[in-house]
Amino acid sequence: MLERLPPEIVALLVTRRFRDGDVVNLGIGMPLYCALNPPQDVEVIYHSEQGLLGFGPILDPVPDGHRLQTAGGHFVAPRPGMSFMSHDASFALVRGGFIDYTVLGALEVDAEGNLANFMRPGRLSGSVGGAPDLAQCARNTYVMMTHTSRDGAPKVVQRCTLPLTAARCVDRIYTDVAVMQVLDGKMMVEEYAPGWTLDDIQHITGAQLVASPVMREISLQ
Amino acid sequence: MLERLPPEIVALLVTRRFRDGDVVNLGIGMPLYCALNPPQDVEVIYHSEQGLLGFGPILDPVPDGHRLQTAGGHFVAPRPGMSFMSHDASFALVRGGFIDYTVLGALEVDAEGNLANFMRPGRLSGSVGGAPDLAQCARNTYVMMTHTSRDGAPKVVQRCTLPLTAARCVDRIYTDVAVMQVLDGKMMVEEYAPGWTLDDIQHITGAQLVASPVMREISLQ
Amino acid sequence: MQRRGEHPVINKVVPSFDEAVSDVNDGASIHVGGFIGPADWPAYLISALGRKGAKDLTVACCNMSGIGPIAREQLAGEEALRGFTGMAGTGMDHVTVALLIERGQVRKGITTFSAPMRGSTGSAFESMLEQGRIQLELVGQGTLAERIRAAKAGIPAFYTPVGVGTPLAAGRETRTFDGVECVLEQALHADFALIRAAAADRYGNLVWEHPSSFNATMAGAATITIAEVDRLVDVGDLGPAEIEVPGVLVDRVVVRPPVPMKSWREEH
Amino acid sequence: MQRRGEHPVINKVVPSFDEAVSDVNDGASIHVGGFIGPADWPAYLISALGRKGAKDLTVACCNMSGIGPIAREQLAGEEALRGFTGMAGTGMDHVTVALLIERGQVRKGITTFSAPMRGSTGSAFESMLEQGRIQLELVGQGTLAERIRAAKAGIPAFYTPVGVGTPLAAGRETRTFDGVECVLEQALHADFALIRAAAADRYGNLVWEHPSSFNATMAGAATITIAEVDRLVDVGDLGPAEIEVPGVLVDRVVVRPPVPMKSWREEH
Repeated sequence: MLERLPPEIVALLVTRRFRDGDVVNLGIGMPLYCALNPPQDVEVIYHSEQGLLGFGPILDPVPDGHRLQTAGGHFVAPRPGMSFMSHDASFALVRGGFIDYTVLGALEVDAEGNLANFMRPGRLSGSVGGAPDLAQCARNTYVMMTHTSRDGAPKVVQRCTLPLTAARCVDRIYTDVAVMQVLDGKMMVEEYAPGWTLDDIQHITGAQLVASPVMREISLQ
Repeated sequence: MLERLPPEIVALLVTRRFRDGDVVNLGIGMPLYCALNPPQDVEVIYHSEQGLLGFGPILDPVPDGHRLQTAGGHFVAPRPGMSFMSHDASFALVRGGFIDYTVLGALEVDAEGNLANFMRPGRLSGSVGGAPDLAQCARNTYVMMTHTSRDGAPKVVQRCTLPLTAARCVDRIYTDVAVMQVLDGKMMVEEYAPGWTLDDIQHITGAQLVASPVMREISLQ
Repeated sequence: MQRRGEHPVINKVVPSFDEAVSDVNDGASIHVGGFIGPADWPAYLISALGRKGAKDLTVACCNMSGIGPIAREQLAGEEALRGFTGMAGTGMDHVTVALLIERGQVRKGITTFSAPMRGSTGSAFESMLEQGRIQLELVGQGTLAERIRAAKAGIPAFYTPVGVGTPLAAGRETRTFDGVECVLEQALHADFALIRAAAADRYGNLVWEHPSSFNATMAGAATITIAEVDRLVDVGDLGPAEIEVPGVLVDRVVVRPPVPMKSWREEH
Repeated sequence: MQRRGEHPVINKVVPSFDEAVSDVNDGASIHVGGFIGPADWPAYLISALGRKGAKDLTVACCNMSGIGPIAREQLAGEEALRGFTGMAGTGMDHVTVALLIERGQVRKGITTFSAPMRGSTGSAFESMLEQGRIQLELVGQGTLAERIRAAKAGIPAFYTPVGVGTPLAAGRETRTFDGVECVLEQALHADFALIRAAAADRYGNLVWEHPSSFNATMAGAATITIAEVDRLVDVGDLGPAEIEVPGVLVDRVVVRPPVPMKSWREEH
């Protein structure tokens, strides 16, 4: 049985891309792990949908009476340089291209970079939040999710079947078995979990995989 | 020789329309007289284009180092309740219909309520400022001007010949001889300067005048 | 400082929440601020609208998922309803727009969240939707915020690249600008906006001490904007650069009592 | 407070005005803040751009009327050029975009004022226009502000009722919404924005103590936004609700020297 990476490790693969001054929005679901262990050696500016920019780490425990929260509901510390604004100003930043990285959970992602993450199969109702704007307009849209669903079905697919949140928007997918770049309709494996081969990953993937010219085993070095 | 009203008196006719809480933008030119002698018994909120709302009276003399100015360049006093904003937010208020009265100067106004005030005859260049937005979007667009130009030509005309600032926007015209309501393509005289008849006014007007059912002599009572 | 001594002439302060919403009739369209924390919701205004009972409302609100206080009482007893002070630890135990949904007052919701959040106990909205008793217009947060901002800014419609090729933009016209396909979105105006702010003066000038979220965005995007505030201050106490929403966008101000809010059941 | 002690890792402060505008090349499009008072203009940045001499610029600026310092010196001698401190009594004796116009660096102006103001001594713009040496796009202030705001907000185009039936909307598409005829206006982005603010921190967070006018509107509406500020403060000195423009919209910050600005002739 091949081992899958724990989400804490996947999060490190994502966050090591952040550079000083990058503006980052972390979605709910698995991207939370990026927030739980933010990179310590770079000065990242975290954005939250309701008009919060540059907040500090998640607080645990939460001091009595503390109100500062992210859109995901986590209580966070204030941080020098932080600023507040309205929802329209917050999404003017998003649509205007001022978010360097958004990391979103997903139900399905496909080889065209389409993202489906707001409506579960068989439901009438959805939770779309700010994902359409973030996915479409961030400079880098990353998906972070398990490679397969709880019942083992592929979440990386050739063509999404669930309603799309945003079209042709995903740049990279970080799963518990691989890092894939979505480029020109190809799903290119850049990194794979230790012990896994391209064939192993292809076996649990709904999209045709291609090895990136720089494909290598995941390493935290 | 019939006497014309001094601008100070015309200004009083305009400002007596203001009620508590009204938001008022006063243009450059003759509307300045409204600012020089603001109504004392109502709480009017004055708007200035560059993001200034609720300022106080014009200062004369101007204290050394004082910076607070209107878009017309007059130094004004701060006033409790005053607020500052950006130019886009300021004109969101204008376009959004939050200005109750704008009082603008004009080169020509016509019976359709068209306003021409940004380009003098024979010029290539203009001064349009915020007038297109103010004239089009204020709840009440008033023009305050001399009834005729310096060379005696009518400024109240059947159809403007100068480039329009805004179309079908003027509600009332306050001149040194009459107050006219522009309604359904008619130029209706509501008030006239003491001693003047409708015929006298018609004689120096380029538009066909109609007596308002409530036409009366101007009185400051 | 007031211009006429003891007699302020602009005074938008309304003495009670019930009076503030007394002219919200059946069929009205309403913007409701609030998103995450309890302290960002106009809880008293929502409760007053629940008491008033106006029906067939069209409500735009960022988050319409979760359960209302009635279902919550049934689930967890009255204790879960206490502590509406908007502080950490209260979780979802506060009055949100879900109250109006579970009381059957809402005909249509325009929102970014109608499904239950992961780990939450349910969504009144989704139950009503399955029963065919409510309509849903699901919108992304950026488009919702910009449509509401457009309504107050006198912009009838605008183009955005967001939503192209998804069901969220179904039925919208598209057009390409600089090689990017965009959809045409229309301004979203309402009859009433119910919002929450930290402080106000009698002019209706508003300030926040936390992100103002949809509360500031909705101010002025309705015919009547009603602000529920934690405290009233004198005119002049709020500095001109500090005021986030000028009073000209606000029609009514109601001040929250300093004591914790009672539960829906206690009060009715 | 900094995350890594003595070593700030985000630092947008540039040591000189000349360095701040060093990559403004011929043919660049530039938004320039400033409108009425001397203290609202990025005077040092404009002077630096004058020294750099970049030509064929497309400049958007609220007010491009008036005369520049060169003509003013000829008219009134050097004394009229002193006192650039932005205080009352300095009148129009300050560096505005007119400097770039009279030096022939501007190919096209997008503005709300190109003609001389009543009572002023002239307009460099109008002289150039009569000589066929500059192009004019005259725009109302609301449409200019909204087009620039649209550029930073990712809105490629919007409809407005302003300008319909006037030469200001000549050539624009029109469309009727709710019975009101509107024109389609497009976002106005630039390569550089030169703006002025009261204070900044090293993140580029900006605050104003007076109406921020086009200075705040233009922040972020260009590929590179450069802010000229009266003073630099520590990160954390500006409160989160106080910051009007967040640093993510600002690329470079340059601090004005505390001494009065020299005249153009004195310096060159």
